[in-house]
Amino acid sequence: MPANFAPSSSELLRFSPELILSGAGTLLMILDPFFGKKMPKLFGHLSIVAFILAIFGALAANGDAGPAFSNLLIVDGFATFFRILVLVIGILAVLASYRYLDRENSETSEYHALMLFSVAGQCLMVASNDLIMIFIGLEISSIASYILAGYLRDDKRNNESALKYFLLGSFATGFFLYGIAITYGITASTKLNVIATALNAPGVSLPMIGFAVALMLVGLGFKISGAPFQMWAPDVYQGAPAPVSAFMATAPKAAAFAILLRIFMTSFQQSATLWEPFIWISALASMTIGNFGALTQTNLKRMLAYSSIAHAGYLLVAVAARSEFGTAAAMFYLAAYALMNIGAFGVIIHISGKGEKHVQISDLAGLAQKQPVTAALLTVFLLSLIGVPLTGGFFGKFYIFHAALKANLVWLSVLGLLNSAVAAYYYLRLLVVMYMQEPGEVTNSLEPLTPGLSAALVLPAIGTFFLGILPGAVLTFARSAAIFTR
Amino acid sequence: MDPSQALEMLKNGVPTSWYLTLSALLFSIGVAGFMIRRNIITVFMCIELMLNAVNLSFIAFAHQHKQVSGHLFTFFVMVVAAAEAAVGLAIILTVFKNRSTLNIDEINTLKN
Amino acid sequence: MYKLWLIPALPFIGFLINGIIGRKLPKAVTNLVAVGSVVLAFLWVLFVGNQSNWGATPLHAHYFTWIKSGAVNVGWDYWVDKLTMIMLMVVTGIGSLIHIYATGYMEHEEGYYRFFAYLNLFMFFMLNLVLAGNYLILFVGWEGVGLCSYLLIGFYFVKKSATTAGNKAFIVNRIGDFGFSLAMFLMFTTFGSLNFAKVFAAAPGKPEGILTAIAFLMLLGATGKSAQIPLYVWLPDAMEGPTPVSALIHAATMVTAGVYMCSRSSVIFLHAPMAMEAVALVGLATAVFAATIGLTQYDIKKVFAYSTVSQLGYMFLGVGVGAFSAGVWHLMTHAFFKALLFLGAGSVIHACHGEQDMRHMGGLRKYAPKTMAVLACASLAIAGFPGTSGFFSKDAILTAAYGHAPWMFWVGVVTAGMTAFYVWRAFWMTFWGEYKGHGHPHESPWSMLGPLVVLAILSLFGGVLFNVPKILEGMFPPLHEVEGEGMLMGISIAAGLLGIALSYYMYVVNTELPAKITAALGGLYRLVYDKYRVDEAYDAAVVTPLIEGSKAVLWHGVDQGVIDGAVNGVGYQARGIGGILKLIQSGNIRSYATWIAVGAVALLLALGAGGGVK
Amino acid sequence: MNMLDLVIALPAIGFLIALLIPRAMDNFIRLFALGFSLLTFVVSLTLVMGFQQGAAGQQFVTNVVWIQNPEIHYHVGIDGLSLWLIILSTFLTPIAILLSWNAIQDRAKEYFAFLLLLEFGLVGVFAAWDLFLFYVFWEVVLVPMYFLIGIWGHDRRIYAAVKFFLYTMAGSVLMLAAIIFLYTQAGTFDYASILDQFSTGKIVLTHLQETLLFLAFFLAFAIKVPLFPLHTWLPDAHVEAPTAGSLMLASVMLKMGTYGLVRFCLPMFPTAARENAPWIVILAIIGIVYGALVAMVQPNMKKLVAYSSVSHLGFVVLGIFTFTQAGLDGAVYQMLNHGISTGALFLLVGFLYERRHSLEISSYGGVATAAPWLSILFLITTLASIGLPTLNNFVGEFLVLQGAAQANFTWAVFASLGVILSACYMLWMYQRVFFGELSEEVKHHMPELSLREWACAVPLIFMMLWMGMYSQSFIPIVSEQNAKILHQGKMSSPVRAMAAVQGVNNAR
Repeated sequence: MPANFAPSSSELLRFSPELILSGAGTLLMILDPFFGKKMPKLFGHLSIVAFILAIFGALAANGDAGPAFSNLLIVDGFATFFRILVLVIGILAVLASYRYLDRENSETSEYHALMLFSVAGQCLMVASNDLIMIFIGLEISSIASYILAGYLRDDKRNNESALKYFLLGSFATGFFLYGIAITYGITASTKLNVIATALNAPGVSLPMIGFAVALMLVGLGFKISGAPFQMWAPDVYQGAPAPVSAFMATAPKAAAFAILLRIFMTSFQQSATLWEPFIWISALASMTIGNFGALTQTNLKRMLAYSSIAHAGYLLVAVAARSEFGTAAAMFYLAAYALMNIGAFGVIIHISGKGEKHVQISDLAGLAQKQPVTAALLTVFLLSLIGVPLTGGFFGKFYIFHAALKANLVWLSVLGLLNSAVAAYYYLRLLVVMYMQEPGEVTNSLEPLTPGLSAALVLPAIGTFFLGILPGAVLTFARSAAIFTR
Repeated sequence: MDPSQALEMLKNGVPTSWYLTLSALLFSIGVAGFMIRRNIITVFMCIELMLNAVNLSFIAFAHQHKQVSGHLFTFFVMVVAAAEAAVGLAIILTVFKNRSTLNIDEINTLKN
Repeated sequence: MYKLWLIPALPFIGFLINGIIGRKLPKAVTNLVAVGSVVLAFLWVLFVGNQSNWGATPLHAHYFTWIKSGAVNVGWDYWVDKLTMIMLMVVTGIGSLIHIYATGYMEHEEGYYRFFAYLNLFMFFMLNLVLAGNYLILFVGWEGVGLCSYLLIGFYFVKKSATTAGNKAFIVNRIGDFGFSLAMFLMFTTFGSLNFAKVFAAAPGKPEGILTAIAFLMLLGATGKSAQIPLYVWLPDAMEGPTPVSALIHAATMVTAGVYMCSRSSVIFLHAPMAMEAVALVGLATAVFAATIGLTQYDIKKVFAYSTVSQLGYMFLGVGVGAFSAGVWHLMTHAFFKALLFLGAGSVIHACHGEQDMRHMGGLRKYAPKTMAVLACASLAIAGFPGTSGFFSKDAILTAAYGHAPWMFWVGVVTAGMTAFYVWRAFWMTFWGEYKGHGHPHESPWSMLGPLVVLAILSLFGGVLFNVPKILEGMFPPLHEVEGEGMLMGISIAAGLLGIALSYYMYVVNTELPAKITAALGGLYRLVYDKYRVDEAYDAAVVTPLIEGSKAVLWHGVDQGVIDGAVNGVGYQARGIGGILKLIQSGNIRSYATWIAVGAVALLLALGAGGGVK
Repeated sequence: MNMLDLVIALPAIGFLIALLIPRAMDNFIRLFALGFSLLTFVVSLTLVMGFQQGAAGQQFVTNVVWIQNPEIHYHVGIDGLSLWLIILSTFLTPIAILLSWNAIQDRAKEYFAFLLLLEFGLVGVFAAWDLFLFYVFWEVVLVPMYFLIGIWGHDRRIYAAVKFFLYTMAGSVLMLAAIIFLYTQAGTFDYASILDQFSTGKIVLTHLQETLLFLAFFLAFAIKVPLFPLHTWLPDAHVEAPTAGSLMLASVMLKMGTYGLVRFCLPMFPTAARENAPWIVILAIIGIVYGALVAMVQPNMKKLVAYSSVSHLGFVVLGIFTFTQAGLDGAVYQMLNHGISTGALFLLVGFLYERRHSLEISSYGGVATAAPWLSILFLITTLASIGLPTLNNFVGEFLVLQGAAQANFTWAVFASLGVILSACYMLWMYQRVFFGELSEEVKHHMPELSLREWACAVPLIFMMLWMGMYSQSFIPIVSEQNAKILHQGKMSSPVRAMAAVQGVNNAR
């Protein structure tokens, strides 16, 4: 054993994104005393560089795919896909944050460092092959985001959001951890592939497996904000700073789905009859609660929070399909969802103004007349969220329901698609307000888009169209990455 | 308890299931405490109780499997719990600073 | 070969010229185009007739495929035989006369060019109707004349009563067309074709039930166009149109289309005896019914309108009892004398400066003697005075009716008496006594009187000149000989004379008598005077329920209430669910934790137990 | 790249260029949109020129892979069914643009761009030969129409726009489910291949599956048609939409539904189609009568025309589900007829609205005195709409009713009632708007037609006469295609006696 103690170079390479990110995060904190006041934007630039480097790292690691650190980590297509996804989300979140932090006169170094740490945790999660590693990654990601949720210390909404997120998040983590413990108890291992084989062995206590699965589902269900563990999401997203909400609604969720898929498609694949009905019910409940809850909202962020619950429901449909194709569909959908959601939040950042005073739907009134391009971009995201063809959201839904129908989940598909028709209603409301009402106070005094925010809107829009018109490349990659489910 | 059984137990050590039951009880107390206590600090302590209950399970299982990894996990969990405590208390502090209350029921402005 | 298309094309060209640039043309040119095109068409008909032995050997012409889909293959076909020839002569001949008359009558009207454009368009469609070689082309003309009738009734479109009458005419006719089109559908499914030749050739072999159904549906169509019970109600209102229109369309030509169609389809009707009986009954009932109304009216055009309905009933009686050629004969003679009556009435109205109420006329023989003379000819003809045109055709019908069922003859005779009475009643009221109107009545110009004289000659001698049953011999099966024809003739002559005499007594000799009779009859008189309140009954039974029902039940009830209510209700419910979710989303951390815990316990129980039973 | 691709691409290119034109140059945008749509129309005419009658299968085919996984093709082509509908779209778009010339001043750029996008979607829907591609175009059409109603509509435009969108969406998601399900069975979205697999028995559906799939497609199409009782979005959408929106909506978009029925429901699910035909036909007939009755009591001109569309489209659905050659041909022809005549009605109502700024019938009267030519054009259109022979609608209605009579005479009887009622509501409206005394306020707002308005109306009137007098220019290729559909579905032998006659004729 001692001979292997020093990590090999390929192990380091496979671990490079996390190293780069945590290194960069530390660097930012060191640089803070020197540049914190003078060059607040520097930290954003640096973190973007770090993210880009990490993307290269992740790609390089993928070129040398394989396990690392005695199988604690595994770099495969699946891990790479999600690493790149969360890293891209990181970049977009940073781009969307410049203007926000500037407006709030907030410190930037800690913010970006936390962002980097959080993404590092997510990268670790998605590449883990061990429940304990997953737990650690999850906590790195979560703890950083607890702070981010309450980043503006003097803002009451931020406080409350952070407190709720923190308390409920830790509560749920407790369940998840208990589930890990029981799994360990049954199988004497926390390695995902070992667990899978051990569970197949005769004499395993079935109720115990049930308990383990149930407890893990509680924890993961919370992280993905799937029903009935979705209740925190609207409050937290509403209260957190808008760029953080954008981030939280996408990156941790993507990572959580990644580990949900990985755990349940490898370790608990054999016990699918146990958990599949729950996923089915949770999917339907999430879609329904999310969509119907969003119908009556007047706060933009809160509405998007409900919508994110609904989207978690669609994703759970893909999980319920329990197939390679379903996994690929979920991956594709997460990518499309991340783009459109960040884009939509980006517009909220743009209009909200100092102290986030303007986050009501009515504040969008007449946006199309004052800033037609901004309105057009938001239209693209909303159409994608509705699932109109030629946008990524459409193909995402299409792949998911395709996978579901392939798995004979006919009723779930029909109900899900009907749900998406309900969803159209509240997204359309935004279009109505933007295009069909006269400009109000907010839109009349709106400042022009800043470069960073423009990039945070235009890039997702391009991505949304790319996924909507030429989804083949991404889906092919996702499918090749999903072969681990075989 | 039958004296002979007690003797047997002393010889083999307390059965794992007892530890597990205790762990489950502790965990449940933690969960229940979270639901019924109103002071945020207490609620946070309940979370710690839940984590430590899980630690007990880990150790019991490690003992059962005769493995060292289970023990190691508890250290990870403790580190995580410590980090959580640091962050959590900071958050609780800012809440108290802004609202001058630690009653969890009063932190409910974000709703519906 | 004979360029049959030229016959309708000529008036159509007239329509195009007057319709498109008529507003900018001087009146003389408009006249020339309008009258010229119809006269040319008449001349062309004569030419074709002369060349083709007057339709003794039928002519066919196929111009182009109009509608083709699968087995449905309808061409734009024309077909000319003896029957068509008679119709062509009547339509173009009388049409020409009325066009000439109208140039005088309409001289001072606004929209002069528009009037003639419509009139020419009418000629086009009417000629299509009679030239048609299949039922669908006939239907084109059938609907087209309906359109022109609508336009011309509503010619004074500023007047609400005129446009309403136009609408009524079109819509009531549509009800008839409903029957006609169904007849065509059934015909096509039965025969696989709508061509006259094919249908008539195949008809004898088909089941009587289907033929009867077809015949009944055609009868429905005919009652609409030819103003028979129950769809006659539009014709009296149609008198809102200018008088030449009443003469041409609502007396001489269009309204006889139903009779033409039934005669044309004689093969089908002959194989559907029940339908024949129905035709006779409808005709007879209409004849009596309309005649009784005619007895009481004071508006001179209304009198003649009901008279038209009644006379059309006669024609249907003829057709119904199998005397097709007698029906067609009466169609022709009726065209002569009824056109004359209307045009004469127009001349009278013209003389009285637009007055139509006979109670405000009287004594016109001093002011308009020429008009009186020609009207006397027409009145004699319609009363069946021996030797006049009406005498021959009416007698032919009544004789055939006697052969079919004697009671029909007697009813017909009574009707003939009434007819004579009310026509002469109008005559006396208009021309005898003292002038009771306003202004100074005057005689009409020669452009109006000329055609009247021609029509008067035709009314008197048309029956002798054109012996239709003789001409059409061989087209329809012969009727049974009836015994005592002479006596029957005598009875009908006597009825006519009696009617004339009675009217003379009541309206010239003893002018107090009508008022006494009216008073004696009381309610019955009012009922008849109010046209049996059929319009009111239709309104109450059909029109009002339909409109009010559509508004209250269908639109507000079903559409806005049930369907949109359900749709909006779904939306409302959805928001309601959203509201419940809001309640659950209380913002309280402990309640959220409780939900998580409840979810966890449920999952543990379900999966733990589920694991147990695996 | 053939002419059809060009016809699809041109509006899309026009849309993108229009977006780039600065908003201040709105007169140029108008000219640009008009020019581009006219160009598209001219190019689309080459499709008619190059269309080979009697050739098997579709023509002007382009089939390239669009997306690898799952394999989705850009597969377009036309046959006798789609050719005229594409021409109808390209024919009406320039008219729609021209008629909005002055009416739209606010945000003209977006407006004309959306019209071009709409044209793109419409042409695409009728040309798509890949189920997925069809669905994409189907949804693409929704977006511009939603904005056209919502931004440039009248008072209750938002309600109408959202209702329109949600109604259609609710139907189309079920269709999407059905399309995906078919894909899981057939492994392809290619329509030709799916049909082939059906006919060779490679796809075998259970009875329940076939029925459910049929219903999923049917519902999406029936909402679009709209078939009673799913029609209530239509009056709202029509009343609130700007004139060009109503025109495109009534003339072309509703045809997407009926086109879908003929194109997809009948060939793919012949058994289910036949089994469900009785109640569908009953709904269609109810729609005919009901639409007419409700139209009769409308105080608003556009609403009246909207309900008349419900009635007219009932004829189309009736024709389709008679499964007879005449019925189907008539139905397709009636789609075109309705496009022309109802389009013209909306156009002319739009002219009135531009003059008087009211859609209420009661605020008019005596227009015939003030604007005789406008009244005459309106009269011709009215007559076309009520099915006067020699004008276009008659031919379609006649064939549909003939088909219905062949299938079941009772259907023809009840459906024919619609012919009576159509005369009632149209003439009644015509009387109240155009006849009567000319009031002062109408007089001052009622100039005669302008040159631009003539240019909009004359092509439509011309088409009414042409299609009414010489349907042979249009029907044969439709007929040929329908014969194939009936044959494919093995439905060409209704139980009635006519079958024999028809079969013999078809064989000839």
